Amino acid sequence: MPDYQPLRLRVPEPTSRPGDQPDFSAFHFPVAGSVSKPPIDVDFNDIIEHAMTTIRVLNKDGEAVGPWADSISDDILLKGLRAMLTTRVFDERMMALQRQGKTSFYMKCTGEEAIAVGHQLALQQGDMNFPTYRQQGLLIAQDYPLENMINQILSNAHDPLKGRQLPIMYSAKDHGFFSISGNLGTQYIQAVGWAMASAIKGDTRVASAWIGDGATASNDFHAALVNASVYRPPVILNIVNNQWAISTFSGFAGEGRDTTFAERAHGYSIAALRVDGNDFPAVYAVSKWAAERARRGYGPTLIEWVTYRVAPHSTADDPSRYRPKEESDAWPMGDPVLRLKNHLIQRGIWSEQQHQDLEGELTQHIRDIAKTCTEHGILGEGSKACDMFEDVYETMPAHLVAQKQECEALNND
Amino acid sequence: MPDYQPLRLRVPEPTSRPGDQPDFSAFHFPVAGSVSKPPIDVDFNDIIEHAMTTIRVLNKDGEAVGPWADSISDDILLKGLRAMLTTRVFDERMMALQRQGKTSFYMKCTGEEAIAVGHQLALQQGDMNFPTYRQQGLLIAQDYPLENMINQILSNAHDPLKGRQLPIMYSAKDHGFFSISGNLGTQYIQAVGWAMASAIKGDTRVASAWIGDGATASNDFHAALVNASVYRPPVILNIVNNQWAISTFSGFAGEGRDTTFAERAHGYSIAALRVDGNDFPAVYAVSKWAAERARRGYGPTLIEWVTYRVAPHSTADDPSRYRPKEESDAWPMGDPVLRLKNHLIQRGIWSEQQHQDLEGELTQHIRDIAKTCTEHGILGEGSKACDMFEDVYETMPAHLVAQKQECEALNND
Amino acid sequence: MTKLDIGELPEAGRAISDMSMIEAIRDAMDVCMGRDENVVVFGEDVGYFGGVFRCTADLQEKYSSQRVFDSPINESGIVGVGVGMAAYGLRPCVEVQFADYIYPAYDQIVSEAARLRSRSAGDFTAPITIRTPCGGGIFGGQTHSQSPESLFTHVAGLKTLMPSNPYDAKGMLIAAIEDNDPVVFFEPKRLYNGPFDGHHDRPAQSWKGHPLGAVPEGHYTVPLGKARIAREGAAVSVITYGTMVYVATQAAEEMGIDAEVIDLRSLNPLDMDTIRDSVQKTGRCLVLHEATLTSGFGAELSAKIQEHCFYHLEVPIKRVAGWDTPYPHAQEWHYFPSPKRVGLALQSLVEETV
Amino acid sequence: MTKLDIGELPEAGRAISDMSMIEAIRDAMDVCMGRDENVVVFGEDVGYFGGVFRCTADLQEKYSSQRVFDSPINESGIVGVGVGMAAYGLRPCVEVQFADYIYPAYDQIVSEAARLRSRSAGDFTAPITIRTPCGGGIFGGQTHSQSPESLFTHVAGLKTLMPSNPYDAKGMLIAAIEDNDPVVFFEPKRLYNGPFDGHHDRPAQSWKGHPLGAVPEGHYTVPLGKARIAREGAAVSVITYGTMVYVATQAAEEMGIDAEVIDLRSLNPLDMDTIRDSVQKTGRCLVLHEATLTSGFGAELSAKIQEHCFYHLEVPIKRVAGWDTPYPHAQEWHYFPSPKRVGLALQSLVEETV
Ligand SMILES: Cc1ncc(C[n+]2csc(CCOP(=O)(O)OP(=O)(O)O)c2C)c(N)n1
Ligand SMILES: Cc1ncc(C[n+]2csc(CCOP(=O)(O)OP(=O)(O)O)c2C)c(N)n1
Ligand SMILES: [Mg+2]
Ligand SMILES: [Mg+2]
Repeated sequence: MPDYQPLRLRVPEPTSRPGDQPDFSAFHFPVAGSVSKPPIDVDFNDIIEHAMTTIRVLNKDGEAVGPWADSISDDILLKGLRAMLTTRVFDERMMALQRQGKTSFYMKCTGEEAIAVGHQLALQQGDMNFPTYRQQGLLIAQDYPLENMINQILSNAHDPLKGRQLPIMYSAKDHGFFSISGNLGTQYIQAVGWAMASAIKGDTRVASAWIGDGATASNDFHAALVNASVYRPPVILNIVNNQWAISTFSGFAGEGRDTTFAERAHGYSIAALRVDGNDFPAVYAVSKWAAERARRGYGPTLIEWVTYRVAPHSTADDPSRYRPKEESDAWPMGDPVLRLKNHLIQRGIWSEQQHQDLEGELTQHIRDIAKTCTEHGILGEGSKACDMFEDVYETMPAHLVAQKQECEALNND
Repeated sequence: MPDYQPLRLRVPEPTSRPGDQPDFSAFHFPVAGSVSKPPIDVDFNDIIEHAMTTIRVLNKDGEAVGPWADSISDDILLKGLRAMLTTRVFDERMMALQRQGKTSFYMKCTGEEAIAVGHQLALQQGDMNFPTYRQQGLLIAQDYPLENMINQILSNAHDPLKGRQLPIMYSAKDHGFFSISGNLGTQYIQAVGWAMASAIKGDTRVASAWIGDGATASNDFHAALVNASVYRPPVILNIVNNQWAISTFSGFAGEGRDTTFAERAHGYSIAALRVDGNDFPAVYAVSKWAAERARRGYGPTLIEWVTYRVAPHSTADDPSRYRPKEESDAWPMGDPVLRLKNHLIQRGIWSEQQHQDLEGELTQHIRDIAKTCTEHGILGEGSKACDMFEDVYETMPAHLVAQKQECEALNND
Repeated sequence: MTKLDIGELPEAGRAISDMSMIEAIRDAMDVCMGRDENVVVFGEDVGYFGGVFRCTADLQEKYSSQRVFDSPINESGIVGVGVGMAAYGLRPCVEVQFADYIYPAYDQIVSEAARLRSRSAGDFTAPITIRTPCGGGIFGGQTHSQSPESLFTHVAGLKTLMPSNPYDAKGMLIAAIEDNDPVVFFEPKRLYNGPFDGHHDRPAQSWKGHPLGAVPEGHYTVPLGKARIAREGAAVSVITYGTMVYVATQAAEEMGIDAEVIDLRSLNPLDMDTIRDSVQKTGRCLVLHEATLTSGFGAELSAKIQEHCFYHLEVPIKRVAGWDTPYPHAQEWHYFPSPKRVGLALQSLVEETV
Repeated sequence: MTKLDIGELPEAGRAISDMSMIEAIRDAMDVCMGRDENVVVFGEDVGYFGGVFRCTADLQEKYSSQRVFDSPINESGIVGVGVGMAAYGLRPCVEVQFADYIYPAYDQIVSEAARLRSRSAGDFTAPITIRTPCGGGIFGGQTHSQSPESLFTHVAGLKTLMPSNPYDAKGMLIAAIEDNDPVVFFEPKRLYNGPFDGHHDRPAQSWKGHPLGAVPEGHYTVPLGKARIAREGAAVSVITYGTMVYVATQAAEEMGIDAEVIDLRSLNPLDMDTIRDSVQKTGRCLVLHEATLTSGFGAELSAKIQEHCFYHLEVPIKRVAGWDTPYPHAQEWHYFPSPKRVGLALQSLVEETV
C-alpha cells in the first residue's frame, strides 16, 4: 500500500498551556435573547438547534431579554443572588479552614454558582438531585443549615455523616440531595432509576441528575441516556461543562469544534439545550422549563451548562501546572455573581451598597457559624472511633458485632 | 400540585406480538440510488442526513443504481454471492448437526449474510475484525477453512480452540478475526484500542468493530465512541441492527420512531451512515468507503446495517414466543441472497441454473466436510481432559502445575 | 440417611405443591409483588418473554408492564436503575441474565448499593435484590458457567446467598426481597430443574416428588444467615452450598463415609455456629465449591474454621473446588468437582492419621 | 535486625540513586519505554500533567503524546483500549487513578484481559499492566483508600502484585511490563513518599537514605512470584505485603518479639516455598493485610498455610486485617491495622500454649 501515508494518533490539545495566552477565540455565543423558547411538549427533533447554540438571557448591559426572560420574579432573583453570594463566601471560608489545617480537603465551585442555585430554585419540594461534589449551591439555595455542611467538612461530633465521608460529600434526603458518591458517573443512572420509580408510583416528582464534562465519558452516562431514552421518566440530565476535569480539558471527553455535549442527547431521542451557565436568569428559566416538561410527562431533558471551573479542582490541585493562570479571567462568559448583581442593579432592585453590605453580612455570618462548628471538633475530632460498624447493614450481623467489640477493646486499653 | 396528572412509566412495545399481523408500516426506505456518496474526507457534520436515511443500491428490478453502485466488479459480486450462499448452507448444516446432537449449540445469521460477507470483501489483509457471534460470514468470505469452524463447533480433537470455547466462538488472528467474547460489547472498545495502536505505530491497518442493536445499550459501546471521538483512529464501528436482541426488540436499546442507531455517532463527532444491510452492493461500497476513509487518516466511521434476524437467537431460543411467526417474511428489505442473485442474473453474469448448481455443490461440499470433521469427534470428544491448564498463562505457574497433575491423576485412575 | 431440614416449617395445613426451582423463584416474586406494590421486577428478557430461564414467566401479564419489564442490555444500568428506585422507596428485584455478565454491574453493586447506607449514615438505603444464575454443568462454556460469589462476600454491605433447592429458593428470595439491604442472590442453574449429584451421564432427576421440591404456597421466609444440615454424619464435615450439596451427599454415599454435609445457603451473613458445631464434632473438614479455588469462598471458610476449631481438627482442612482456570467448554466435567474427586478427598480426610 | 533482601542485585558498579517510590515507578516506565517502543502509557491525567501522584511526570515530554497521553474518564475504556492495543502487539502500561475506581474496568480485566489467551488458545494475548494506587492512611475516605487485591487474585489468568518499596517497585514494574500476561500492579500510596509504620502521629519518614530507596539506574527486574524476607525471626511468621510490612516490623520491634516478616510482593503467583519454610520454622503465623477481612487475600493465605503447614502449627493462624466495613474517613486510624493491634496479635500468638 505504498500510497497510504503512515497514520498518527490524534491526541487533543487545549488551546493554551501554562505560559501561553489564554485563547477562547473558538467560543462563539449568540447574543442574549436570540434563542427561542419552545413549548414544553416540544419533540426533541424540533429543537435540535437548541443543543448547538447557547441560551442566554442577560445581555451586555445587564438586561434580561428574550423569550426565556419573562417568568422570573424579583423575589427569585434576589434569592438567587443571596444564595450565590453565600456559596461563594462559604467556599472562601472553607478554603481558609483547609489552609488552617482544620479540614483535610475542600472543593470550590467558584464561577459555577449560578447553575446549582438557579436550578434548585426551579425545583419543587419532593424532587431529588443526584449531585456531584460541585453542587453545594443546591443545598445553600434551600437554606440547608450551613452548620450541617461545616460539621460534615470538619468530620466532627455533629457531622450528620458521622465522619464516614470525605469532606463535602453531603447527603440530605429531606432537602432532595442524594448522597454524593466519590465514584464519578454512578449517580447519573441512579437518578434515572429514581425518576422511573416516580413514574411507576404515579407521582410527579422530578429527579435531577448531575455530571461534569469529564465524567460524561464514564459508562454510566450512557446507561443513563439509554434508560432515559427507553422509559422517558421525569428526569433532568444536567452536564456541567466547566471545561476541565482535573488537568484534562473537555476535548478528552469528546467535545469538539463541531459538537457539544448537549448533542449527545439526540441519538437517544432526548430533548437537549445548551445554556450559558453563568447567566442566572437563563439557568432558572431553562431549569423551570425542563422540570415542568418532566412533571407533565414529556420525559427527560438534557441540559449542558456552559461554564468555567475558576477554582482548582480541589485543595489537592494546582491548576497553574496545566493551564494559563489568566485563563479564568479570560473566560468570555464572565462572572455569574457579578452579572446577576449588575442585572439587579439595572432592574432597580439592588445597589452596590446593598451588595457590599450583604457580602459583609454573609462573611461575618459564615465566620461565626464556622467558629461554632469548630468547637465541636475538627479533622475528625469527636467522631466515634468504632462508629464504622454502624449502618453497614440495617442490623449488625454477628461478625461485625464481634469486630466492633475488638475495635472498642483496642480503644479502651 | 393538583393540576399535575400522575405519571406512568413508558415501556416500549414492538408493533406486533405472536398472533398479531406483522407490522412494518413505520419503516420507510428511500429508493435505491437516491443517497449521495460523499468524498472520503467529508466532515461528519456534512453528512448528518446519511445517518437518518438508508443507503440502497439494488432497486426493485435488481439493478445496481446510484453513486454507491459504481466501483463494484463482477468478480466481487460473484465472490460475494458464493460466500453468502456458503454461509447460509453452512448455517443450515450446522443446525442439522445440532438437532442430531453432535453439537450442543449453534447460532445462525440467516438474513444477515450480506453484511459480514460484503464488509470482509472490502477490507484488506492485515485489517482486524472484532466480531460478535453473528459474523461467520467474515471468515467464510475469506475462504477460512470450514473444517476449522466445524471442528470448533464440535469441540473435537482438531478444534483450534481445543474445546475451550462455546461453539461458534471462533478466533483466527491470521484471518483478521479477533477471538469472540461471550460478553457483549467488550470487543467494541478493544477494536478502538487496536486501531489506536495502528495509528501509534504509523501503520495503516484498519480495525472493524461489530455490535448488535441490543448491545449498543452496553457501556462499552459508549467507551468505544468516546475514545474513537477523542483519538480518531482508523476504526469502523458497525452496528448490526437486526431488530431483535433475544426476545427484546430494538426499542429497548433506545431506537425510536425518530432516531436511528447511526445518529448516536453525531454527538461524538463521528461520521455515520445507515445502510440497507440486505443489499450486498451497498454493504460492499459503504464498507470500502469507510475503510478507505480510515486508512487515509480521516478517522472513524459508524455504520448502522439495517437488517432482520430471520433465525432464532440461537438453538436455545424459540422466537414464536415473542414475535409473529410471519414477521421475517414480512421484512420489507427482502432476502439478501435472493436480491444479489437477482442482480447478478439481471447483470447477465449468473443464471437460475448456475445458482441451483452452486447451492447443490455447496450443500454436498459442506456435508462432506462435516462428515470428515465428525470423525475427529463430536461434543467435546477428543479434546484433552486436562487441557484447561494450558494458556491460562504463558508459563504455567506452580499452583497450576500441581492442579494439572491432580487432574491427570483423577483421569488416569 | 439424608436429613431434610427445610428450615422454619410453614404452619400446618398450608397447601404444598411440587415445584421446580424456577417455579419456586417465580412464586417468590409473585408472592412479594402481591403483598407489596413497591416490589418491581426487571432485567434483560424478563418482561414479555419471562426470562431466558423462565423465572419471571407470566409476571408481566399479572402485574402489568409498569412493574415487570425488559431492560436494555446494560447490567450496570440494571443495578443503577435499581439503586435509584430503591432510594425512592421501591424494592427492585432485578435479574442479571448470567452471573458471568454481572461484572459490568460490579461498580454499581460494590461502590453504590453496598455503600449507600453507610456513606449516608442511613439517610438513603438500597434494598435491592440481584438474582443471577450461576454455575456450570450445562455445557455453557466459560461465559455461562462461572460462580463469582466470593467477589461479593468480600464486599461489606452486601448479603450473598445461594439456595440449593426449591423450598429454600422461595423462602430465601422472599427474605431477600423483604430485606432492607442489598442482596446478591445466586441461583445454581444446574439445579433449576432437579437436584444434580454430578453424574452427568445418568438420567436427569426432577424436583417432582423430591421432599425439597414440596413448596408451601403463599408467604414464608427462610432466615438469612442460617445454614442447613443436608446430611448428618460424624466422621467428617463437608461445608458447601449450591450444586455441590448433592455432589457431596452422593460422594459420601458412594464411599460409605459418614459425612455431615452442611448447606450454607447464606455465605454472608455466615452461620458459624452450625459450622463450628459440626467441625468440632467430626474433627475433619472438607470445604467444597464449584468456583475457582484461589480466593474462592472456600478460602474464607477454611480460614474461619481453623480459627474457630483449630484444637478440634485432627487433620488439615481440605479444599476441593473448581481449578484455577477459566471454565472450559468441552472439558467441563473435568472442571466441575466430581463425586469421584470429592469422594477421594473425603476418603483421604477420614483415613489420614497424625 | 531487619534484613534487607533486595532480590536479584544488579551488577556491581551500577549507579544507584535515592528514589521515592513514585520516582522508582516513573523510572521503571522510562526504562521500558526507552528499550521498547511498543510500551505506551496512558490514563486519566497521566499525559501533560503527569498523573495526580506524578508517577508519569515528564514522560510525555520525553516520549511524545503518541506514546504517553491522557484518557477519557472511563476506566473500562482505559483497559479495553489497552487490551486492543496489546492484541495489536503493544505493551500498554495504564493507570487507574485510584484502586477504588477500578470497578468499572472489572469486566474488561476479568472477562477479557484475563481470558484472552485461554479462550483463543494462544491466538491472542493481552500483555497489559494496570497500575493503580491502593490503601489508606491519606485521609481519603472510602473512595480513596481501598485495597481490592483479593478481587483479582480470584481471577485465573491475572497476575497480582503489590510492592512495598522503591527498589521492588521499579524491578517488579519492569518485570510486569515485560510479562506476556496481564498484571494488576497495586501501589500502596501511603508508601509513595516513605516507609510508614502505622504511627501516623509521628513525623513522616522519607525514602531518602533508606536502603530500599537505593535504586539502581537502568534495567533490572525483580522476578514475579518471589517473596522477600523483610525481617528474620524465629518465634512467629508474619505473612503480609504492602504498607503492612512496615507495621509488622514496627510491631515486632515494639513488642520485642522475634517475628519473621515476609513481604510477599507477588500475590499471584504466590511464593509458597518461602511461606512454608518460615511457618514450618516458627510454628506460629499471623496473616496481615489492610484490606477488609472477609474473603480478603488473607483468607487464601490462611487456607493455604494450614494445608501446607498444619502439622507444624502450634496455635491457630491469626488474621489481622481491615474490618468488614467501608473504609471510614475520620476514623481511618481505627480501621488501619495499627502497630498496637498487630503487636497484641503477635503477643497472643507467641504466648498461646496448647
Ligand atoms: C470512576 C472515577 N474515576 C476517576 C475519579 C477521579 N476523579 C475525581 S474528579 C475527576 C475529574 C472530574 O471532572 P468533571 O467530570 O469535569 O467534573 P469537575 O471536577 O470539573 O466538576 C476525576 C478524574 C473518580 N472520582 N471516579
Ligand atoms: C454483558 C452481557 N449481557 C447479557 C448477555 C446475554 N445475551 C447474549 S446475546 C444477547 C442479545 C444480543 O442482542 P444483539 O446485540 O441485538 O445481537 P443479535 O443477537 O441480535 O445479533 C444477550 C442479552 C451477554 N452475552 N453479555
Ligand atoms: Mg469539569
Ligand atoms: Mg440484534
